[in-house]
Amino acid sequence: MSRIQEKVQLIRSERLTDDNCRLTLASQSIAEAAVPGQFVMIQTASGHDPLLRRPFSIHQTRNDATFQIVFKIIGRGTSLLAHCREGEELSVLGPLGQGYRLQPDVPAILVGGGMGIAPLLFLARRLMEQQVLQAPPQVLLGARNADELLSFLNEFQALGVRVLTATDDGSHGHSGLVTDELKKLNPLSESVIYCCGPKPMMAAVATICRERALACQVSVETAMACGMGACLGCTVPLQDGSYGHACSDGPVFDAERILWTV
Amino acid sequence: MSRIQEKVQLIRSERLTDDNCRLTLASQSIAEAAVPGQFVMIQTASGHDPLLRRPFSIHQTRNDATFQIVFKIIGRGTSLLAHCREGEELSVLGPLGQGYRLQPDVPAILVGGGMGIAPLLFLARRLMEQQVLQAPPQVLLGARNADELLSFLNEFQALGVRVLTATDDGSHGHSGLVTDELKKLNPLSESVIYCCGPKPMMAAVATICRERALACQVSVETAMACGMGACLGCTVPLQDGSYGHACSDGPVFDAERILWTV
Amino acid sequence: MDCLIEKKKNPALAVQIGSLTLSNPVLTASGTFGYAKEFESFVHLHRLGGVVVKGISLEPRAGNPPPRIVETSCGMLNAIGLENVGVERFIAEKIPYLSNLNVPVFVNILGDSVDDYRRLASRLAGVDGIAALEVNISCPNVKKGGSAFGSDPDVAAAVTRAVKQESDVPVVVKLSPNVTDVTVIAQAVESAGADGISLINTLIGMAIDLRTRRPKLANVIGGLSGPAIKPVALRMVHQVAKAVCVPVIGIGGIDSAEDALEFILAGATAVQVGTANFINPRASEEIVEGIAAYVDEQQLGSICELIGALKIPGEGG
Amino acid sequence: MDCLIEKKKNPALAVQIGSLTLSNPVLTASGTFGYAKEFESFVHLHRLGGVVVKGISLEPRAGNPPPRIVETSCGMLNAIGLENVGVERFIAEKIPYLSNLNVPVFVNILGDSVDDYRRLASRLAGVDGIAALEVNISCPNVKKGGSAFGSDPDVAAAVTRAVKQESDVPVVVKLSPNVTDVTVIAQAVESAGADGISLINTLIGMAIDLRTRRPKLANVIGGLSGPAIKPVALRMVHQVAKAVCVPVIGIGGIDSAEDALEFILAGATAVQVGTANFINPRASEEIVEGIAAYVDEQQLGSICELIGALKIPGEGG
Ligand SMILES: Cc1cc2nc3c(=O)[nH]c(=O)nc-3n(C[C@H](O)[C@H](O)[C@H](O)COP(=O)(O)OP(=O)(O)OC[C@H]3O[C@@H](n4cnc5c(N)ncnc54)[C@H](O)[C@@H]3O)c2cc1C
Ligand SMILES: Cc1cc2nc3c(=O)[nH]c(=O)nc-3n(C[C@H](O)[C@H](O)[C@H](O)COP(=O)(O)OP(=O)(O)OC[C@H]3O[C@@H](n4cnc5c(N)ncnc54)[C@H](O)[C@@H]3O)c2cc1C
Ligand SMILES: Cc1cc2nc3c(=O)[nH]c(=O)nc-3n(C[C@H](O)[C@H](O)[C@H](O)COP(=O)(O)O)c2cc1C
Ligand SMILES: Cc1cc2nc3c(=O)[nH]c(=O)nc-3n(C[C@H](O)[C@H](O)[C@H](O)COP(=O)(O)O)c2cc1C
Ligand code: FES
Ligand code: FES
Repeated sequence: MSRIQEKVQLIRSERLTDDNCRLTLASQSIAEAAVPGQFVMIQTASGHDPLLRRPFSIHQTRNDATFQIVFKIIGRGTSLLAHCREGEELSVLGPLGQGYRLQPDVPAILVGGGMGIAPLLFLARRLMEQQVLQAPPQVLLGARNADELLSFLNEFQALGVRVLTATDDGSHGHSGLVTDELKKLNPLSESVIYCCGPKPMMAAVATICRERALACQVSVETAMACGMGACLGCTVPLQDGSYGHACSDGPVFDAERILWTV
Repeated sequence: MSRIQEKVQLIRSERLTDDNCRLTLASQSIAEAAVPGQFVMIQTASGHDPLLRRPFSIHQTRNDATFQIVFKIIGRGTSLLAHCREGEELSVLGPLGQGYRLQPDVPAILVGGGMGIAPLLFLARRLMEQQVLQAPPQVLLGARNADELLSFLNEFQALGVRVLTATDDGSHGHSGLVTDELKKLNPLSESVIYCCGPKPMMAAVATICRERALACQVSVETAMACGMGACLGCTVPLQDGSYGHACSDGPVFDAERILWTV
Repeated sequence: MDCLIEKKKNPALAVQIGSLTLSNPVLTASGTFGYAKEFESFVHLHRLGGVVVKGISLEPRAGNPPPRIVETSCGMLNAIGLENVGVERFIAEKIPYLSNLNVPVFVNILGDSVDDYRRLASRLAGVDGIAALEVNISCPNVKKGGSAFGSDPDVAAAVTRAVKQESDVPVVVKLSPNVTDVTVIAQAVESAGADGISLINTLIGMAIDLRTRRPKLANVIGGLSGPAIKPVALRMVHQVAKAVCVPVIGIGGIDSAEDALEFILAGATAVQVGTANFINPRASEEIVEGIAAYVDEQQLGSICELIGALKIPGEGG
Repeated sequence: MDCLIEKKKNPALAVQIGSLTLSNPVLTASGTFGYAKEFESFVHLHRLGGVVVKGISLEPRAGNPPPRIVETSCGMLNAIGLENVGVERFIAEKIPYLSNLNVPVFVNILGDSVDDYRRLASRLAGVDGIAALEVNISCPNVKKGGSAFGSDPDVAAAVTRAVKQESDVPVVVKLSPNVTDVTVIAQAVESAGADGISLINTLIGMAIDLRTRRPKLANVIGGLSGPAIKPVALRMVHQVAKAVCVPVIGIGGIDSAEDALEFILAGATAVQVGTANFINPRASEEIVEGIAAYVDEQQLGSICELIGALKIPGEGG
């Protein structure tokens, strides 16, 4: 596995909404090695507080040897990152984890919610690149409001994928849950559902897929200390009674392996 | 005592030399209340590391309701401060401590070394303002090299005080110690020596003054947690066997009260 | 902030330590708040639940030589060595100011022998303006006694009994965290009559200067305080609150209302703010305000509903 | 960095633990370095003084439910619950890789009874590729036993004796800091035949989520590690190194060569890097490099000149 720890330059810092940020980081090695669904761990402070790196999914990689992350400011680590200046260097560890297992020869449905939308762009692009014989992926995006969607919508549309949206406040697309949209679809039985979003959404998607016997891959979030299988902290309870580890067995798991407890 | 804890805007950040910085901070209340020799405590990080505020002498106050500090980057706290952006807000506590006891009616000699030069500018200005009947203060400044001196020299000279300099490398003024210059002077017996600088320098000045029975005030540095007399951490051993506290009894002490142990 | 003047005696915030009612659960920790006067320009002292003053001994103490403090990661070590003015000067010089503050004053006492504690309690009995005694059996800095009192349940109980016999105000015993099982000491002092238990005092630590190859503290070892120790403090408060019936006062790394509320959930009836006073001299009052806001927002009838209200999955509740 | 390839067996860095010579004093701490393989893309494993693997029990353990870790100020709590593959799979699956690394491998063992420890030692005796055993009598996470082994000198000694009887490699006993007097335990395991003592394991702590009013760890309590605990670790290493004659391995919050050198000055013969591996996976090797640079710069004939070389004013030296 080609994991890298690097000092990486922050090329661009954008505020997508009030509390959503996108960072563009320069690293040829990470940009080249990453696959959709993988993540990086970033050090947010020079001292010991916050102590641990923070995990972020790779939003997309770029030909110019950069990659991007998108995150919501929720605590100290993310707010420190949001205040980093362009030109500063950040310590990045990555790419980490098992990404989505791409199945380019069957229909794909991507279901993203909130921040979980971000890594699906990378996935959609790769699928479009590889999935020559199929119809373009169907992308379902859910968010609190139009604001949170609009930053990504153009980019998905530019890829040529079909996009359906849902917002909590009805300000864009369906007014309600993205899973409502999923239920309306009648996917072919060999379709794969790729999912990333809040746990309740993923659990709902998993249920829908189980009921319809559809393959489903989800990207889970847990607390993480190391991101590389060393601390055993990132436990994911599995159906078979054992524990998986989000950073090394995942973050992408087959939905049916997971013991959903919401 | 009018101590203030305020969020204060950083108006200007200057790099005077490679590792010397000057910050200009906006606070009417601190600028108005401060007297020479007093200090402020500044929080250098938003988290808990570094935990404690850092003490800095007031370099000078300005009519436009700002004050300045000058510091050397030596560790994490000072390097965080040096990287603060203009416009940012810093939490400042001050003015703190007992400053110099100004004696405007007797001749004054100011002896500064290294970073200890900075607060003497404030003192020289106040003395010039108050000391109408006397000759202007004699200022002796010592530093490692011309670079460290030049940032301040003009400002002292603009006040109209008489300045003598000494540098370790001979790049400005006398080549050697500032105490050599002090020894050459023949001050009137009622003169007051106001001193700020590294401990060995202050101890040497104290010895010279004791030998010549001259009054001498020194500004001491100790580790500090609170800066306001609460933690009892900033101990200064005194001649009478007791302990003084740098933040509340000082930082300015009569040199003869102090037990010098270098 | 001034709107809070009216709210300051919000009855929902009141808590009880023995016979003493505190208007709110926020005290300041001994040794971190001077004799309160140092903070008068920052804090409306009467709005605090109480003030615990610097530890007082029979005779004045000069304390340890410098350096006495050193910063560590998210914490600090101190080896003040219990510098204090002694009980006589305390009564003569500090009590008059303190007793005018309209805030409960806890006097923290320390001695080298059971008899020292007894004499201190007896000297302070009847002195006006003292709301409670806090018996420090845990200070790690004084070589004589200090640490031993706090780690031997029998001696801890003996000190408690001696102080209780003499004292006319509630007696809180302050425990050391540097023990194998803090509940044993807690139960011993409870049985001996303590009206409350405060914890934790500092963890014993050390720092070394690589350049000089010497300890950073003249005293070699010192007491670790600050956010670094909060997880240990929270655990011990939780353990002790389950093990005793008297009120527990939680201490250790508290610097926000959230921190304080976590200690209350863990079982503390009140809390003390220590090292945080050094970084933000308004910390104690801001924590009172934060707790008041939380109680409002959560529509609690009384902060007491939160005491020990931690839900432990599998333990019901 | 590559220039260091030649220097890697710099004899000035070698230290001795019982009959075992380490090429330098830097080990990785159990539970923070996986089974070493996880770090192969970051660290030249053969350049480390040694690798201590995750604690191994007789049977595989699934460990605790999530959440298992939570960040605290300058530290973290973990309640992994000693998840491990069990001794048989360890021997079958992990030893082949480890024994090819050309680095001393310390196997950390843990059990619920003295007999568990004995059987583990006996099973591991004769297995190729094991340089030493580290006996974990200090893990706070398992309700059965765990903590008690480390806080009772007699039981600690019994475990040590049992392991020593069976083992054909040096035995290091790892102590818990959650005791009143760590030197008592240290002396007990020394008398029982330990070839070395490592400390500290984690401090017991707790964290609470105010929003849910629940403990942040499913296990309620967990072990505190990281820079926050360094002052406590340094103090205990100093105390133990003065109290015993066997080598001491210092652990706790080490994340730089300076930290490591401070522990060596305090009396440690070697050190272990723990939590720091999570933040900087190259930490252990960088610390080796930093110590090498220091030894060079200070022109020391051997790192051993530094062991316990702390100068305490008034104690001469
Ligand atoms: C594999 C992986 C990929 C991720 N990718 C992204 C991403 O692309 N974009 C994004 O915005 N976020 C992502 N996250 C979540 C992100 O790591 C957290 O939001 C971040 O760590 C919060 O750090 P903080 O210091 O700002 O908050 P903290 O101060 O650490 O926490 C603030 C609050 O949020 C909670 N919290 C902390 N971490 C998490 C978490 N991982 N999940 C849920 N709640 C948490 C805390 O309990 C606390 O209540 C990902 C997490 C994982 C594990
Ligand atoms: C009353 C007072 C006024 C001061 N005024 C000024 C000033 O005007 N300009 C200025 O540059 N500095 C001044 N100082 C010193 C300044 O506070 C320290 O340089 C600063 O705290 C260092 O912080 P840091 O985080 O960068 O270094 P740290 O990382 O804390 O320390 C780095 C190294 O410096 C040593 N150190 C830390 N603090 C001090 C100290 N106070 N004195 C000596 N060594 C120390 C540490 O032991 C360590 O070895 C003053 C100190 C006091 C007490
Ligand atoms: C500088 C300093 C001095 C202290 N002096 C005393 C004291 O005299 N008596 C006492 O019982 N505790 C004393 N303590 C301990 C505190 O009261 C408190 O128990 C400890 O610092 C933990 O709380 P904190 O983390 O909030 O600071 C002192 C602590 C500090 C930092
Ligand atoms: C996630 C994690 C798992 C650990 N697992 C073990 C273990 O299995 N056996 C053991 O003896 N110590 C274990 N420890 C303790 C460490 O080896 C070490 O003693 C402790 O973390 C202090 O060092 P540090 O501050 O450098 O991390 C673990 C620590 C952490 C953080
Ligand atoms: S985060 Fe450490 S093992 Fe997964
Ligand atoms: S710095 Fe706290 S008393 Fe002086």
